[in-house]
Amino acid sequence: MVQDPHNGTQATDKSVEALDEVIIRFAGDSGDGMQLTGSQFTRTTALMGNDLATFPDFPAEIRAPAGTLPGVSAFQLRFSNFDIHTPGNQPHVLVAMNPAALKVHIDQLPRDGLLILNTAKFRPADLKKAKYAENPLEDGSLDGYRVVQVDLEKLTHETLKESPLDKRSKDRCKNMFALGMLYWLYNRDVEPTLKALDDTFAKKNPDIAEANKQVVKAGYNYADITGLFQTSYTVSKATDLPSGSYRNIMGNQALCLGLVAASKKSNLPIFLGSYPITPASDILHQLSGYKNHGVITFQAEDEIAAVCAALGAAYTGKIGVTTTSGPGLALKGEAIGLAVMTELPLVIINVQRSGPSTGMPTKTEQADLLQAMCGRNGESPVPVLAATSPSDAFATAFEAVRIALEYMTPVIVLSDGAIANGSEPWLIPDETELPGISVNFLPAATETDEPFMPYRRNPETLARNWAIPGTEGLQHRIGGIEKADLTGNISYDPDNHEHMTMVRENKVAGIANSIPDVTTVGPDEGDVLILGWGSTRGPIAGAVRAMEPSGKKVSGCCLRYINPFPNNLGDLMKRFKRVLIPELNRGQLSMLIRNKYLIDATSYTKVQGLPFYTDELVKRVDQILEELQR
Amino acid sequence: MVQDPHNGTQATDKSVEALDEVIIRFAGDSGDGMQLTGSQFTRTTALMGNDLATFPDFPAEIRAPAGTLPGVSAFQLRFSNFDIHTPGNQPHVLVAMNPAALKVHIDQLPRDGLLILNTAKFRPADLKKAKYAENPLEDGSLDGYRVVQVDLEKLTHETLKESPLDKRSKDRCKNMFALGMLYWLYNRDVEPTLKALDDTFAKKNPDIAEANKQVVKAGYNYADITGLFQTSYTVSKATDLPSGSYRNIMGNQALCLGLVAASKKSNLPIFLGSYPITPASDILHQLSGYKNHGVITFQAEDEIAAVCAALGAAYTGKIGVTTTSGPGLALKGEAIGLAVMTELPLVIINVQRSGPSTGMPTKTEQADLLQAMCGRNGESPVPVLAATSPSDAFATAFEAVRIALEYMTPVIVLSDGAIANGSEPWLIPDETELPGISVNFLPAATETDEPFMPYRRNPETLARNWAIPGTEGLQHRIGGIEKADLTGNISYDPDNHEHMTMVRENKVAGIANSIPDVTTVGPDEGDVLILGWGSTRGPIAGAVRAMEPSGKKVSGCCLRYINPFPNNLGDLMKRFKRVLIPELNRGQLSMLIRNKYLIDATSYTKVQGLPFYTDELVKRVDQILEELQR
Amino acid sequence: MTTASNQAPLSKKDFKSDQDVRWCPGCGDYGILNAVQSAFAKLGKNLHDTVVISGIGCSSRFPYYMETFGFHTIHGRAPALATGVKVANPDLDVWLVTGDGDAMSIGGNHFIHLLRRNVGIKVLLFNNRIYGLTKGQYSPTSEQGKKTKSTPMGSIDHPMSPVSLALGAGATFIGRSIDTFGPHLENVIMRAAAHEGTALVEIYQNCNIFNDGAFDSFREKSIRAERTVELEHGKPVVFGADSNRGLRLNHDLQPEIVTIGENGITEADVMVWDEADTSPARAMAFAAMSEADFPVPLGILRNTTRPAFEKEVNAQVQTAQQNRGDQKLQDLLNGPDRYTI
Amino acid sequence: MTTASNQAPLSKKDFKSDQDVRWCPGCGDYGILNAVQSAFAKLGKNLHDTVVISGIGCSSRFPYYMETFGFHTIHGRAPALATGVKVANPDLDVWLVTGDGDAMSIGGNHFIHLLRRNVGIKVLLFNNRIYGLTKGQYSPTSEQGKKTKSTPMGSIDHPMSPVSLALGAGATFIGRSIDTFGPHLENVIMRAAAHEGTALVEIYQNCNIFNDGAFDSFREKSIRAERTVELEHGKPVVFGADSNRGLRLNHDLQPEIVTIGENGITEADVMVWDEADTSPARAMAFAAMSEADFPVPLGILRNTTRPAFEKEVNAQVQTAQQNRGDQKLQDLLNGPDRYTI
Ligand SMILES: Cc1ncc(C[n+]2csc(CCOP(=O)(O)OP(=O)(O)O)c2C)c(N)n1
Ligand SMILES: Cc1ncc(C[n+]2csc(CCOP(=O)(O)OP(=O)(O)O)c2C)c(N)n1
Ligand code: SF4
Ligand code: SF4
Ligand SMILES: [Mg+2]
Ligand SMILES: [Mg+2]
Repeated sequence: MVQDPHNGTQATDKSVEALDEVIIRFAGDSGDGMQLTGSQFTRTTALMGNDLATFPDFPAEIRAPAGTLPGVSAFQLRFSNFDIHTPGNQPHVLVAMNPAALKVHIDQLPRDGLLILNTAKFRPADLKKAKYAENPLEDGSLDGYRVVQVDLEKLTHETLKESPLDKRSKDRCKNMFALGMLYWLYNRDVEPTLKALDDTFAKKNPDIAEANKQVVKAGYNYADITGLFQTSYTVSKATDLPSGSYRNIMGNQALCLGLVAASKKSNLPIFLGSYPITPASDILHQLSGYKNHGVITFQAEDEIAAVCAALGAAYTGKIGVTTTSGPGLALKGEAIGLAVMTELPLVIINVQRSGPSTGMPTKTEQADLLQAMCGRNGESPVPVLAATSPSDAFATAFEAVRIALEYMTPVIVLSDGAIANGSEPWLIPDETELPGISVNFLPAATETDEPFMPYRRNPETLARNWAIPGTEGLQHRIGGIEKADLTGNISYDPDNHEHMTMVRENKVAGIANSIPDVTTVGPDEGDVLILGWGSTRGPIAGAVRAMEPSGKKVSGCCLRYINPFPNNLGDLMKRFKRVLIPELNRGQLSMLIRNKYLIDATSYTKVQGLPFYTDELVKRVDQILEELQR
Repeated sequence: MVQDPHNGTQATDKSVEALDEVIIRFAGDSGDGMQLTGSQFTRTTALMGNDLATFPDFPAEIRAPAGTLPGVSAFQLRFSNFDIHTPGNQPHVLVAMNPAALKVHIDQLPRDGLLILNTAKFRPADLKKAKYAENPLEDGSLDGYRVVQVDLEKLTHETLKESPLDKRSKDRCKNMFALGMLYWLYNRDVEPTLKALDDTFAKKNPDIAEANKQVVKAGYNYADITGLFQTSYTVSKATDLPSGSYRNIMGNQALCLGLVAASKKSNLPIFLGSYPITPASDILHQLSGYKNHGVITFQAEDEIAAVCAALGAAYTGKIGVTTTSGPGLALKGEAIGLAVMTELPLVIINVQRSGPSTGMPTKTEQADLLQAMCGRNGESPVPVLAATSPSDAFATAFEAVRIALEYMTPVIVLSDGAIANGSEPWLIPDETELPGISVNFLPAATETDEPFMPYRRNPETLARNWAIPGTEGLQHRIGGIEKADLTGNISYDPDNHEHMTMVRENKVAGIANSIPDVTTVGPDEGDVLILGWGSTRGPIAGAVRAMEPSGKKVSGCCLRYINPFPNNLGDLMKRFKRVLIPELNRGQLSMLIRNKYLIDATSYTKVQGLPFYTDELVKRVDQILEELQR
Repeated sequence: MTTASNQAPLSKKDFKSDQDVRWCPGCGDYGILNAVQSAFAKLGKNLHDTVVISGIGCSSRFPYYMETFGFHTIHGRAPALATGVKVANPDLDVWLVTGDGDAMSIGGNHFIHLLRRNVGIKVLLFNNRIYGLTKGQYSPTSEQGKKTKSTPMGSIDHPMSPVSLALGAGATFIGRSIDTFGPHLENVIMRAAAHEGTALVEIYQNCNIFNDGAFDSFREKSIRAERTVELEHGKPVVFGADSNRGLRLNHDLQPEIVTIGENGITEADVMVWDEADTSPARAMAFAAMSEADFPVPLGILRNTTRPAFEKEVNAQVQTAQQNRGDQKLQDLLNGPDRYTI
Repeated sequence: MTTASNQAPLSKKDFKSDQDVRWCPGCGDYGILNAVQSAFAKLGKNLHDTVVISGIGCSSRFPYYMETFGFHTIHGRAPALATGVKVANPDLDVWLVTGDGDAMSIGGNHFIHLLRRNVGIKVLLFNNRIYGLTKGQYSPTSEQGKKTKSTPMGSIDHPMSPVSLALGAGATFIGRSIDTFGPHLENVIMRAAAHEGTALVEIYQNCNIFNDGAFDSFREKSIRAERTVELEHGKPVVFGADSNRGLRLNHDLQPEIVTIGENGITEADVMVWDEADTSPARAMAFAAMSEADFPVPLGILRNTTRPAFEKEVNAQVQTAQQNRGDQKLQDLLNGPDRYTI
């Protein structure tokens, strides 16, 4: 299924070839608008019905000095006519807006790849900033690539001769010229972009809207007229996706929608307490735009205040949510412990980034799993879920709310930088088919009722009563000191402490009965099971699919539920000779699995701030298959 | 060796019996001075050369309302003529100063035990406060105990007829009457207590000193003259302890001395940043009295400021130390991550208490091990040590400083409530025999030196250079963002990140080469190895010793070094059929062992805010031995 | 909201919970508990709409003793948690009990942000100038040079004044009273209850175990008139048994004590207290007066108006719902760029 | 301590590190970096005794660009870490760079405790009234109603004034300047350097990406004279192109603008600035003035004397060592109750 692109099936029209998939990487200066260019191409491509996956990669600096290596911002898009799982590794096309972008990314373009260069930015000063001693356009170092040189600045300015914009504003349109060219090259529809430009700018600044639109079209026409590319390509609609309504969605967006959907389905408003931090801030931004859905957002003074405020809101009967990234989760540990002890529902979303400490804030990693499991004092069990892709973040958030409310417990949701900012098509669920979440606040107590017990439990879920302030007769006191069973009074009784410790543990363990069994990509028995969690789903599925044709007995499986594990996980693993656990950390899921199932799982780790590539997994599995044969 | 006391060998003097060991529990109101009474008996007993172990058990309230059950404060002391490991479980003698104390503790006195009651406090009002419906002195519920009733108040007041003190102050002396009686009963020397009373009170308030002294003596004489007890007992010097100079020491004290000793041996002053929290506060108190040893103590505004200030001090070339308990450790996670990234030495002492959340602050537990290992964002390896007894806290603190300085790393030391406030005799080390700790600050750089690299490492330890501010030519910048190898500049390079992650991991793993192999109580092979960490050492040693005579093949082993594990641990465990891991948590060491060694270790947990008792372990081992025979 | 509808008004006793009060005998906290229960009864509050939230400390045991809803949270974080409670349900009557360590030390940041936001929460700060629960270390409000377990040679830190800090943070209401001044304390609490935004009440509280007599220099009945000054809105700032001594600010804005009837001074020369000053400067001048050289100001130091945070937050939500409240979940899920396969 | 002994004094260029400066083109941070380097050179500082410590934020990248010792710590905690540095080695010259989010939001507690303790650290607070590094959310100093990514309907929180908060916390030195006011800024920095305790310098800094023009209403050259007022110790508080307008406080301690020469007003009616006021009231009155209605006060708002924390801490250690410094480690280990077996 995976094919060398640009060598695809010859289409009927002499100049048009059909491809199965394409990977494009846009790279330029932070100020060059690469993220915008990439998302426009993505949106257009989604609307055309392809499957796709994206990977934005931007610097920590807001605007690093123009033209420098740390200032390079990139956006990779992979689109296809079949079901894909990752944004891919090596691109087929690299658009480099300046020498710095070229230098940072050229290594990953295969030798026959298409390289589109903006020659306007290859002046000596630009080369120096990018630390090129020689001009790569001239020193032969680009030999073998299919290089297309365009002076984007000159062409943009020519296009905008008549525009009233100043020089700087005109300059800023050059990314649209490149976008137009690529639209021609891949036979994309220009209309959605023209409309989007109108929507974004027409009101605020019609001149800018107009200029951008002109330049996109000019880029398209330029490619068409000049015959710069010998051939243009098409990638037809993805056919093996389930049919239905789709939209392209980023992980942070999907999380927000999942929360709001759970809010509607439980009839409880969301209260978000948050403190901005990369790469989680966009959740705060997005939810603060959902006030019309009853969402309250509170930008707190710090992470501790954020989680405490969310817990306070939960106490009053709202869905308390807090969002953060690793360093913020480290700060929230004590307060999460309070939520464990007071058994209040709370959703803690941690969008992981590279650590330790400040680490590499804009890079992805999965190294907060054990922090989520153990990062609190005392025995403090908390359910842990992980979104396995940008679109899966919807269901993960929804499930987290369900579990929190049904079990009266804080729940930690792990996402990561790659999911947060990556995107893929999402089969939009039908609102009416989403499960309801039932919430029962204890009603007002009348004189004749049996005595009210705040720590009386639902015998099935072990969830305690939710008795919210404002309800007559339910006055009670809770807090962080150990609670007596039933009454919830302070207790230092040794047996009570052991009992309550076990109740809290069993309550979380019991959630296993409310979650689906884990399923596999490929057969549910064989030689090697690739077991992952969270965002490794894409590469795992990709690797299994890639190895399928060869008849290797390799299956994949990726956990959304980590604490507790799905009930069938132990049995499933036993049906494979070897379990391989790839993680973007130093073996954290591996530790949990080895401890619980005492299986000699093989840990495969990558700690580079980057996702796994499919071929890395394939290679590792091949090694194991070889070992198994020995 | 362990014998029923009060049935001991008949001594020559008709009225004196020799015993091998005695367990006394003093229990009374928070205001009754039970902790003081207990420590006086302990001190006297230490000076008389017995082995001993103590277990104080006091309420969270400062002064809970007098006479109530939550206000009961207790102090247990076990002393012996042989090497003991725990303060024991059931006492031989219970001194109950009021009905509440009786009610809380009577269940643990064996039926033939000696019960000394203060009858002055068994008035109806007292009984009501203790929630006694009937007077236990009259309802036969104390039948079978050897009850000795004394009106301590009356006797005390009689003794103090002449004293100028007011009634309340006289009342307060009654604990000394009980102490005097017990001194007679166990043939203890009264002198050290008389001297201590002088030392404490004579200057501030000579009348109080005088009154207390009179009352101790009166209690002694009262027991002597009235023949209240048929027999008195002796416990001779412990003979199987190594000979040398001893003192009785509490865990928190020993930690402080270990830190100061390491300071002298490394020639670097201690900087303690701390925020008060039970049961760690006494470390702050004690170290603030060591200013003459160059110790700086800084009571910070919170736990985060405390650890950050200590890290700042470490940056300048001091020994940075921070002390806390579980909830405080949860708050320090982010800053410890900064210490990991900047590779600065730092000692973090966590005196564990019952959790989660506020939990039961005055009760012990071992449930912060995984928090110490994993409670930070990202891959953030930190060495973890645990004190295995009050006196072992000295060596543990010393070792923590050594490792921090030699490896340029934060080190977490775990202690717990039972160690902190418990005490035992300590074989005082000879200052000159303590190992030196060598520290090499990088010297000032001259123009001709090779370029200074803050992240250049000692190839053996992987410790980076310590280049302290104020040194000419060594200016450099550090921080929480990933560091480039050698230069320490900011780096987002994927391979560098992986490299540095491995360096940090390997550095900590390499510490295994600088620590001693773990040793066993009992042979180093057999049927069952009881493997513990921290304060379970006492009960484990006790259990092994108790089972020795029966010929069971049971050995014990208790870890002071948990990350990394001692090199020989894996092999050792393999030489036993079964490994039993008792922990005051829900299986945290067990998780680390099972993951690392893939051994089906049996976890045995107790989460009651209490230490293990020897007989609990014996029972569990017996079950396993039975299973092994099946 | 705070009065039960068809029920007889509650008595002070109704506000007592069934839990045994466990402060040390003689602790100033008892008097405060008493004053709060009495004030709540007088205010006609009901039990189930009232929430008492605290941090950690002796003082923070308070909620257990109130027959209302109660949340004993974690050290220093009560202002943040209470903000969540009040914003999520503005109909609740939220009271926060905290200590000088809880509020000024670990919780300092949440404290100042609560005040600047002006969330409608009433804060009772039990200032005993010591850490009680952890057995007697100095606190941020302890006087300099204080010898405690952690400062055997005396504390070095300059003390923090909760009132000054609150002024700096933009507090809209600040009152001050003393544990043993029952009716006065009750009155200040009732004034706080009437305030719309955050109302801070600093209460000097004697810890008879670890800091006994901390306020003796002005708390005792015999010297109260000379050593304290009651700030009454619109009235001259006078004190003394004969109310013949007054305070004013000199040209350098330094406070001065004057005696009415001496040196030609009349009541007109004494400063008239204005609790509603736009500028916090006057209150600041009084808060910063030396306790040794001046009478201690009690009563209402500041009382100004700013909209309560929780109201504005919820108003935005309401506006958004009025404007775009008809958006269906399905429409939200669909988004603007839906396509079909 | 801050002057290298036998070396030629360093030039401004010597304080530049080899790292590329990576703020956005046009960011106000460049101007501040320049002023600091220039001030350091003028002060004759050396490189190796100087430590620049920061939290997290755009501003907190500062240490990388200085050829001194530098520590880029974690968000909000720099004051605590710097306190450890300064107390552990008082000979070091410690500078702290922080942002309005770093210092006023997550770091608020450490900030106020640094000021009350008066640790000898110089604090440069880059106030751009926005979170720069996290791409543009409102900060505690943002004006109310600000529309940002996290407040699409406008922010609700009342802004915090760093100067007011610092006064409330007991700050001994407070200065204020603006990123583009090179020589003025340099001078304020040099004044801060000369202060013995904690010196806070608030610097209004333009973030041209997320909050461009935040200070345009008084920063621009053409209006600077009318819209700012320089506070000079011992001089009347006048402003305006002709220095003929002045400020004074009315009877209610509200600031008033008067015009000299009009309505019989002379220079004598204008307030004379006293940066060394015992009471913080006057500075508070000025700090709380409305930015829209009054000129913005710049220069030295407060400069009083209290012993520096680190000196007192180390003095206690020295005293203890003088008194009991001869205690041998062995004696300490032995303790008073040694016995032999
Ligand atoms: C995170 C955390 N740190 C420290 C403590 C220990 N602690 C409990 S109360 C307290 C201070 C109490 O002082 P204050 O707030 O003045 O209350 P008081 O007891 O004097 O009423 C401290 C330090 C804790 N419980 N949690
Ligand atoms: C613990 C933690 N929380 C949140 C963040 C994310 N963060 C980084 S800088 C910043 C605020 C920056 O604002 P400011 O201090 O004003 O600095 P500026 O960028 O405006 O100079 C935030 C919220 C973080 N790095 N660490
Ligand atoms: S220790 Fe002090 S503050 Fe705490 S209960 Fe006792 S007297 Fe009150
Ligand atoms: S985002 Fe703003 S504050 Fe940050 S570097 Fe850019 S202009 Fe400066
Ligand atoms: Mg206090
Ligand atoms: Mg800012």
